[in-house]
Amino acid sequence: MILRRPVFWLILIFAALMAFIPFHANDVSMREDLILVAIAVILASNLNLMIGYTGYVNFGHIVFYGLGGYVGLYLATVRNWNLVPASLAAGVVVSLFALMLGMGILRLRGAYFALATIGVLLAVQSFVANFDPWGRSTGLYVDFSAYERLGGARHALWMTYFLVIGVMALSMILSLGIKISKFGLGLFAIREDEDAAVVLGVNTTVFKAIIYSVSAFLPAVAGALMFYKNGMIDPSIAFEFMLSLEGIVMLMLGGKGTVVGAALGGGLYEKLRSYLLTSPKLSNFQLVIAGGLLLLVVLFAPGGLIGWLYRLVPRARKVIE
Amino acid sequence: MTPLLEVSGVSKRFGGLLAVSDVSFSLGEREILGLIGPNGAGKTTLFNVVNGVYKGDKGTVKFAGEDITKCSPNQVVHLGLARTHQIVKPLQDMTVLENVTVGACFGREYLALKPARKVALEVLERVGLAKSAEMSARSLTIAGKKRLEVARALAARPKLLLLDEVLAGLNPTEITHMIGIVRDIRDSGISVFMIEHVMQAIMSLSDRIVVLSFGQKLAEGRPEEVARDPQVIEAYLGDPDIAEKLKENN
Amino acid sequence: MSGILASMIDGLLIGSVYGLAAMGLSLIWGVMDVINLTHGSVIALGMFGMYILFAAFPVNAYFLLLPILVAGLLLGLVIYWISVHWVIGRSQLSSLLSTFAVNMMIIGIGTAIWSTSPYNVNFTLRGFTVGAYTFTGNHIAAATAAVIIALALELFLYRTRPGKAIRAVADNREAAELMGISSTMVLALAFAIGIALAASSGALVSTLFPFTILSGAGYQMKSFVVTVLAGLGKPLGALAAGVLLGLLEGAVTPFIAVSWIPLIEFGLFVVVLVAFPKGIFTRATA
Amino acid sequence: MKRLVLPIFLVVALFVTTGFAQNLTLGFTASNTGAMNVDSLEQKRGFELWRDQVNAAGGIKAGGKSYKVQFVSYDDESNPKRVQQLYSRLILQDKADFLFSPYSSSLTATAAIVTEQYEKIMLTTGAAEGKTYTLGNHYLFQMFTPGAEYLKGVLDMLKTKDPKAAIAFVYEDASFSVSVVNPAKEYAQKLGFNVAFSEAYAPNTTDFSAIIDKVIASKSTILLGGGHYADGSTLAKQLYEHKVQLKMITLLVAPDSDKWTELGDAAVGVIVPSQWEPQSAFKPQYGPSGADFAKAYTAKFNAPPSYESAGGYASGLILQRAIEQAGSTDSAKVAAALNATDITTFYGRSKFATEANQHGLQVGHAMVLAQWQKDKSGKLVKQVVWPLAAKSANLVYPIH
Repeated sequence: MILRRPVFWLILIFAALMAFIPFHANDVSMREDLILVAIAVILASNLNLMIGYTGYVNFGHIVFYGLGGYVGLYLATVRNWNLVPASLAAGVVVSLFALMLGMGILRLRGAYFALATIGVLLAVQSFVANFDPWGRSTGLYVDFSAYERLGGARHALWMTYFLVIGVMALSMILSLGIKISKFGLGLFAIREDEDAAVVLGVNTTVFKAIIYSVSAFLPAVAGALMFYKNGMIDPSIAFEFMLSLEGIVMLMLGGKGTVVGAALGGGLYEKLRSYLLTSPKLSNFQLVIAGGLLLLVVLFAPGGLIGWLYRLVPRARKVIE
Repeated sequence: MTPLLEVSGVSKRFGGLLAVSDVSFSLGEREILGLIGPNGAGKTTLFNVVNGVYKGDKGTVKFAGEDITKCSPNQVVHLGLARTHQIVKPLQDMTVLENVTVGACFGREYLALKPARKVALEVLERVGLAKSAEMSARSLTIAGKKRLEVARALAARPKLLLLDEVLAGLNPTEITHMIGIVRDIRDSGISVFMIEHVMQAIMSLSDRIVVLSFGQKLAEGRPEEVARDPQVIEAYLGDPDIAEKLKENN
Repeated sequence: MSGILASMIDGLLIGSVYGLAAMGLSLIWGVMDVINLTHGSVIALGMFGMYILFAAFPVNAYFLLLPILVAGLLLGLVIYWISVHWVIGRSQLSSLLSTFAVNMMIIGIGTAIWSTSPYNVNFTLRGFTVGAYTFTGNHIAAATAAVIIALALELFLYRTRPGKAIRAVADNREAAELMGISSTMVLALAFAIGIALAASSGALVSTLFPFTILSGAGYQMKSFVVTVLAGLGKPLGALAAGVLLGLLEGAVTPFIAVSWIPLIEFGLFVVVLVAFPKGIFTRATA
Repeated sequence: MKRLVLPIFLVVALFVTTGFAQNLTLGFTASNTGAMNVDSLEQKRGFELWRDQVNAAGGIKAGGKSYKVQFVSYDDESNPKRVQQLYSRLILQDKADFLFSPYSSSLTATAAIVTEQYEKIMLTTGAAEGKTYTLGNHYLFQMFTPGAEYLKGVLDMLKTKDPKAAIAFVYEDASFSVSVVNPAKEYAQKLGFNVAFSEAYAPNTTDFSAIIDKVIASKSTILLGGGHYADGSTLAKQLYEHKVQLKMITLLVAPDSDKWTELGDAAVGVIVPSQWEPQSAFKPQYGPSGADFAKAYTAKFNAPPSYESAGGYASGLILQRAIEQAGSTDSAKVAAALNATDITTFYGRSKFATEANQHGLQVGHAMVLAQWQKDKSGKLVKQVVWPLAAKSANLVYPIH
């Protein structure tokens, strides 16, 4: 049972604190920092379902986030839907898209799959940039009046923040739930040896398609919320290849395949980046520092922070999942 | 009574090479059927066609009365046909227990996680790996990995087990142990279809033996009949060692 | 002269430069099973290499390819040692990430030095004009240079001992080691050559278009497309696939808006990947 | 001891004066890195020159106090996601009193959402697109003439030279250029021109051969379009190399930069719709003259000002005047002063729309057209050719 896992409660406490502290202090600046941290955690956690659990490197994971943003913003601004149903609809639509896409490209393995995901990302970006209902490369804008419906801009932003924190908590709980489930066991088998998994009875085709689709859902919801908060979306920010790659960096940093590692990596990386970007001396070198850090992790600590913790304190494996 | 496994007229071609050519045989309940033949005879390919890793070009495979010719390997497992690999495929970074739990979870009974773990522990006990349950599969010895292969397949609660050279690479003590395990499996009511190069073992274990050479079925019958078959002995001439052993068995 | 023909000739010329860029990626991928994500930033370094050299020695820019090739080899050895050497034999993800990390560092350092402003190599060869259409001398020279380098590589791989060693290692690393070929040396050499090819293609591009430190990314993507079309480890195949891609772009553009090209190109890329995972030019074997 | 008196006096004086002068914090982000790097830098220099001059003159004097201007600025990487985070930070952490916009329409649109939420005034410069002002904001004030106006002058001018010309629109597929070209296409058709070809290209395009082949095939003689510096300069260079027989080339933004001369012969004859040119001799009611501004700018940065620089400086100037008029730094009072602003500076006239459906849109400023021409010594110079009243040279038409 998931309720018996200490990590489950840790996630809830962590999310509650993240929601409560900036609200209590009415610290909007902290909120803006934390919402980016939450987004990073969402992206890294869901990416972990593919890379960490199933062993499929998805370079184009951001495509779900961006498409979710587009579907959500389109429904919320052009079709005048409320934010919550629009975001959920974005999640559903994008998951279905992923399911169909997955049937095709999940026949590929290893690096070929990774490359195909880059192709998908660029093809989708190009399509959206030519798609009239979504404003081509100019994108979609949120009318200020949309905030009025949610009780004014300030209120709307707090609401989006809580929703994003909610999605973050769900992402981590989803990761945990899958990890301790039979479904998760099947995914791990695929990660370790796909051929062996089939022979052991795992329906790998279905499992892969499902997890690909599942890993699309929450990022799409988060994308809808985040771009609504941003007030606009265009193809270059929705489908940022760099962000897709940074998701992988976050995962490696924290430790792929672990619930806490993905979250930790996402949070830390975003914090580091924010710090470097606003530090006058280091801002020119933020890429160098982030790259160097990644290189060190890949070369010397492939298990990431959590892997390092496991080696240091083997018993941690039981608690920190 | 209908046989458990019925292979009729199966062929498999890779490019210009006919790996398996028009092979037919059947296997009954509680039977141990051996499959022997020189290297490259197409034994593993035949296994792969039987459990659906490859689709045969011709012929049919029936299992427990159902036509499984077009089934994928995972469907075949659900029907009760499990197998091991000649080159072991442990799920390296998972524990031994998890490896076997995978087998139980997605096997014939498609168990939930908790009962699957129970079955896995039982099976580990049976193959003598209980002590290593929490070790990672990577850290097992080759003998341990062979046993893990068997345990995973067993955990699927199969009606028929395909064993692909489970004795290869083991020392005499380990061989004896493994032979015990195979007997035990048969005694528990599971049929076994096994490929083996260790002649003494397969001769003593099998109820019947099928011999493949260049993809074709050369002979089929009780071990002593097969061993006497001049065609079989000739097929093994390229391998005088085994030919010698065959004769010894007579 | 019809627009389509002109457009296809333009495509052919630029396609051979795509091909040269892809050869580097394909060689490294084929020989050592490493997908080199520093490819794009090395192409950009090649551009800036040409810029710096041309500023110092304003001779015919195409003579400067030679020092860039040499510098590329050295750079390749450095990158190999930093990012690849330690992860040979580990999962593909490791080398993917380690080269990506180095890519970030190169881009970061490059941005600190050159910012992301566009730079130009101000060197123009006279082109030739047919009717209303003019084909620039630079395009023709760059395409010629790309073909010459590709042929030189082919000769190297098939006619010299180190070249044969590279092919042997690509075929079967263990067997090659048994035959006394030091695979580390060979891998380092192959990687260095791959990097030198990428740098030289960047240098060629710099004579055609303005560039920034970020410009390599687009050519990296094209290299992926070309490599997948060509199959791995086949330098001349990559050149042919590059030309094919250029021709395709040239043939399609008169009929649709240019902004649709990436969709067609990357859509095609994904479809080809799924349908022919081993490349179109390689016959599928079971 | 005597030697110490002067330093001590100076330190004390410094303390005393700074005690009287309060600080006014102005926040903005600039694209120190990223795609907009070139364009953004010139705008930032305009801000900086204004700040230095204001502070040298003792700061902004309002309501009996004087305020020293200090900047807080970050690198936004030309990335809208960063822009929002950084503007929140500017407002909440750095307690910026007023804000300037980032460079480019799309970044400004994102920043505007944050500044509007906190009721902070933001002067937008380097952001010509008009759509942002129809979204219902109260604290946004645009310094640039809106995008729809950019190419009108060119078409009017062309009408006098070649009323039946075939025009090709080739433009960057981005907020700003789309907001410029769409109305321009309509206007061209209204004037009776033949729009023979129209196509947008991706923002990061470097190879224009495909589009150029299509322009040739369309038999157009006029090319209008472009986007920002990187793509515009490349397009011009390749048009030249492909020897396309065009009678007129007008590109957005890019040709205004001093760096344009690096294109050599390819630069000749290209026209740019400009918010301001050093030759524009407006009679300032407030602030320095155009010549003084240009001189100070060139002295400080060793390069002549572009219209982005002028826009940056003018933003400061207009804000400064509004604060002085309001006699306070209170947002609501300064906003009221800005609403009432209708003044001519070296940069020309500035007036903001006050209607709710387009609040803050620039309605006072007019654009000029500048063309790169060779002077007698063969040196490339940028001449104002339109409107005729402000011209510093005659239009060269056709180019070849």
